Amino acid sequence: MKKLINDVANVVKEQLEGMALAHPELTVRYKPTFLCRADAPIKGKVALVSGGGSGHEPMHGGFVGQGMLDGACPGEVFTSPTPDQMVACAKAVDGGAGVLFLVKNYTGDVMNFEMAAELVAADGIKVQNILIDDDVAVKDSLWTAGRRGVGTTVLAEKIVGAAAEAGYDLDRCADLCRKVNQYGRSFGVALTSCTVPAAGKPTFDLGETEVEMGIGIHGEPGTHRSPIAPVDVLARYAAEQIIDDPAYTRTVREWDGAGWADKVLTDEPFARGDQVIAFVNSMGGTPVAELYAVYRTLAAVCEEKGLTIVRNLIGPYITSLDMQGFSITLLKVDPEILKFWDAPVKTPGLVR
Amino acid sequence: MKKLINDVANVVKEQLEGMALAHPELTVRYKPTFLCRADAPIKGKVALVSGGGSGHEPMHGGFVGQGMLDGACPGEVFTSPTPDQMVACAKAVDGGAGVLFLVKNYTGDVMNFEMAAELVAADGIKVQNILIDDDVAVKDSLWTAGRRGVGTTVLAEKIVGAAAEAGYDLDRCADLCRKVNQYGRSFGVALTSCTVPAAGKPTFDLGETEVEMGIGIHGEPGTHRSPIAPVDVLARYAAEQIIDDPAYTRTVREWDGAGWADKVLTDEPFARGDQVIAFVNSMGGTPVAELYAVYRTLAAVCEEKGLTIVRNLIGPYITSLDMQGFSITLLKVDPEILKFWDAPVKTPGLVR
Amino acid sequence: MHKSQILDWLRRLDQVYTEKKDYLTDLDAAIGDADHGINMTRGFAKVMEKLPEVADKDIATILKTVGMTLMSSVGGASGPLYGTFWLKGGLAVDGKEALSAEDFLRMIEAGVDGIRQRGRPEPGDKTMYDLWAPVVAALKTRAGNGDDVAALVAAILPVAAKALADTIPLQARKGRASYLGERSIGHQDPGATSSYYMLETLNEALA
Amino acid sequence: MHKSQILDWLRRLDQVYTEKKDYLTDLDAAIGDADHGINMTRGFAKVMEKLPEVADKDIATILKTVGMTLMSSVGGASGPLYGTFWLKGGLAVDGKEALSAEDFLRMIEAGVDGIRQRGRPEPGDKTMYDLWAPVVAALKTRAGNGDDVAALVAAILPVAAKALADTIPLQARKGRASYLGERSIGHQDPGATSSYYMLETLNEALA
Ligand SMILES: Nc1ncnc2c1ncn2[C@@H]1O[C@H](COP(=O)(O)OP(=O)(O)O)[C@@H](O)[C@H]1O
Ligand SMILES: Nc1ncnc2c1ncn2[C@@H]1O[C@H](COP(=O)(O)OP(=O)(O)O)[C@@H](O)[C@H]1O
Ligand SMILES: [Mg+2]
Ligand SMILES: [Mg+2]
Ligand SMILES: [Mg+2]
Ligand SMILES: [Mg+2]
Repeated sequence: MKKLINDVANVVKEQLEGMALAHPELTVRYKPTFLCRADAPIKGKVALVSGGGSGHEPMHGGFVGQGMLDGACPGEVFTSPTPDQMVACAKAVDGGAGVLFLVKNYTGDVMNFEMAAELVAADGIKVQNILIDDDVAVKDSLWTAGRRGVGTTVLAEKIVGAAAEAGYDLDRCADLCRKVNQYGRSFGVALTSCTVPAAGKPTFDLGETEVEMGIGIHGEPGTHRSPIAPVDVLARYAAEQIIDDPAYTRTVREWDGAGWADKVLTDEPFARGDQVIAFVNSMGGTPVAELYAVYRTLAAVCEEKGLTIVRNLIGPYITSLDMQGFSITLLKVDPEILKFWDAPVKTPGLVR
Repeated sequence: MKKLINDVANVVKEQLEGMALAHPELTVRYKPTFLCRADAPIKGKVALVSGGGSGHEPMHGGFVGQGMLDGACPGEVFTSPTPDQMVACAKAVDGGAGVLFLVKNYTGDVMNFEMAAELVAADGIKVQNILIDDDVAVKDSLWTAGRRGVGTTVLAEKIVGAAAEAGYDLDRCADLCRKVNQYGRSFGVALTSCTVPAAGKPTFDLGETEVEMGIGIHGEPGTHRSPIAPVDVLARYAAEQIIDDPAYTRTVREWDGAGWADKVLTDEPFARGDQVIAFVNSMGGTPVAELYAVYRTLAAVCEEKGLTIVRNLIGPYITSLDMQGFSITLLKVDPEILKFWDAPVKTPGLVR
Repeated sequence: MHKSQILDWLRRLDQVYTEKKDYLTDLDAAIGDADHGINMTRGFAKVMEKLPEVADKDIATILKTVGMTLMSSVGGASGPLYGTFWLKGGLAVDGKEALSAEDFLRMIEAGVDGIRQRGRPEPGDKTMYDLWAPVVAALKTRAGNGDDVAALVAAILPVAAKALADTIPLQARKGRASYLGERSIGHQDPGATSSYYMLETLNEALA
Repeated sequence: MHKSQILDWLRRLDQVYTEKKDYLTDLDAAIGDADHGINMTRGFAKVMEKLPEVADKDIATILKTVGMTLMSSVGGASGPLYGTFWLKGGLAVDGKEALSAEDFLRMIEAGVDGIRQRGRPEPGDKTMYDLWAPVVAALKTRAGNGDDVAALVAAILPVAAKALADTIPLQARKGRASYLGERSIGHQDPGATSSYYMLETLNEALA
């Protein structure tokens, strides 16, 4: 394993120290660990908080700033953070209008954020949790823990962050976030495994001529392996998995102010005529030039399928350490989503 | 070799097609190949044009846009573009105030841009060429083709681009660009080789426990190999190579309006009390999180040496295909440089 | 069951997780993300740090401290699940300095109920709940018999061992392992295994 | 030297570069960036495409077209150097349909002068100039002898061969190879090699 690290035990902490040094507009706290806007709390504004295992940078810490997240809770590499981090972060950023937890659908993240929501609510802070579960590689919500939260997370943080900045209250932020999640779908392809620092060796072995299809963001195996193919083939496969994905129904648990309420949500499939944001993401080790080849194919497939790409985002935004590969996210937009997508944002990882 | 490409013969072209699709604010032309702002030429504004081999994305094409480059000429991977590209690009972007060629100091780039300057001047367009030669790994300008142009290129494109936007005339743009080059120094470290698509295999073999110190941006061997070491050691070495670098004198050739004039330039070393922009760059395959560990060490070394980091840039901006590794650039600033660094910029690769 | 036995139990548990760290991690590597042993040892190392501060408090305080500590140091799925287990268990025996068989049953039932509420496992989902559900059922059956806690635990240990083995043929439907679909069949669940150690070490502490 | 021989020369040169593509690239891999063979074949493939358009024009136009084509298709260091060589060579023999020995000398001298102006090589820098400088000197010495171009070229070919071999022990001070410092010693310069093929194929075309 070759990485720009010192002791594997301190990887996350030292990277956060670097962030704190580089970005005085952020505050980084340890014990418990979280990041927040240095100008938090912002009175009267809904505070948006996310978090999850580290190793996906710039997500989430790099998205803290004006027009996006108020705070982020980084766990160890690929390990969910703990409720005490989330509670401390929520308290630091709540400006009286409540806190929205934006949670990727992994069992660990979900349960830790649920505990945090209960504790934050018990402290008299308004709180809401919204799940992101957009990975179409997972077909089934009855036999699995449901779709994983992947690329749509980045788009949701941007869009809901802008809405909060524009004065949306907690309920409207939650509704918008839920809608963005329901409008977004993703699919990922790995060319190489990542290497978790603590493990010191690649998570899985992938032959020189193989790719792993339908991956998540933790180096977990995907749905299947394929022989390496031209980017046209790989990008088309990913795009079609997303665009041809049928309606998806599952039950989510949301905090309703007093307790947990189950909601049955159905994501409708894409339809001809839809306008979309196209997000082509690097898994970390793939350089941006190659992403443009993916985008080229994606644009052609969208055109065939009658989808109009109205905005795009291309680069490494939700990564899996040093993994080579890409993911595609398509997000259907309406005027509300588009307005907030276009709003200004100033964070280390995304600026507009 | 695993890459998101189709036929190796079309790599650059297809990536450019992707860029054209993704960024309607850019115009991409083929035969000869160049990119320019869709709103070019801008009447009365000095036009900034750069170019070089492909494989360093987002540089240069990704830096075309408001407040940075007016045009860029991409060559084949790691191969200088040709004068006809530069001439066509210069003609497309000249708004009457002349064209500044920003050229990285590689023999091929230098000579091709020199020919282009002669041809552009012969067409009655005012033209200037300024070299970037900032790589302190090259010690000697008498026994070599001189220092290579690396990280300072990105900073110069940003700063001079802002000055041109602000109305600087061609001479002032050229003077500012020369100053930025003389104030900037860089050093690079590779953890892995890159793989040139046409070659299909890594350019050099680096053992599992070795790193290559003092690399350029074309996968060329560096000054020496070291055993892999903690990031503190690697980043400190790079930082000290830069900060302790003595005065550097060489002769450059600049177009003086009628012909070529030799200029002897001496870059003064950094001094205690200097204010600097610190740029930590990924070579392409190193994820941004690891760069923050580099920055952490760099900040400590700068503090020891009495340099104050007033701004920073952290990410993959001047890459070497999929190479893992980093480079550090320090640029001494004065109020003029800082003002233009802080100015707005809207390009695919850099936004502020 | 005296407070000193609870403290002994926790120390033994810390030791066992340290000894079985690689084993638990290997089980998790097969169907999860290869961190369960790391998670459990990190959590119990913290518990051992905190224990001196509360060792002279009542049992409920000790158990709740274990829960809070696990919750804030383990992360992942097992952190909130075990955190809730010890926290709810502690809340069920408020103010006690010793536990009767009935207290013990109430504590375990409350803890397992916490796991159920938090993780929403169904029987057969291949989780730690597949260990605890039969154990609670067996405890309930025997609790009225007049056994003390030691006898009770010794009696249900074989039930737990069987339940643990029974996770092997299951297909996971919760947690990370669920994404493997049929490939999760044939592996013993890591969380059920770390839960089994809780009963095994308790049996030793009470012996 | 007739125009048809010039066209023959260029065709042979295209063939040789294709045959020697890997060899030139290997030479460049040792001390450069492994593309010299690729660059030269790309350039001459374009020259072959363009040639029919100008084949019936005068020699100067043909030579200038070769120069312009190389300049816009080769890139790298050798593109502008060879581009200039053919361009300046063409300009030196404006309007000619055939070349005398004097014309030929003037053409080569002007071309090499172009290389010198463009690349600023010094003798001993380990570049293509280290091939051309002794060749020009030898040509000048013999040019007054009354030899025709064929005899002239045949006579200086051994000079070129020696100059080529003489690049091996040099340490590069220009171009990419210069960054290797002493490690550039012991390798034949790729650009000097592709230049040698120009004289070798010319000799064949005139034979
Ligand atoms: N929804 C759930 N309900 C109950 N137990 C669960 C659930 N999800 C996972 N588990 C348990 O958690 C264990 C994995 O714990 P651990 O590896 O520490 O966390 P993670 O899966 O987040 O890496 C599984 O073996 C299983 O027993
Ligand atoms: N300054 C220079 N003057 C003359 N010839 C040069 C100079 N720099 C390089 N060369 C020649 O160019 C050759 C390399 O050409 P090529 O590989 O095509 O270009 P690049 O070095 O840009 O990849 C060298 O072998 C050398 O003969
Ligand atoms: Mg885990
Ligand atoms: Mg080259
Ligand atoms: Mg696990
Ligand atoms: Mg070369």
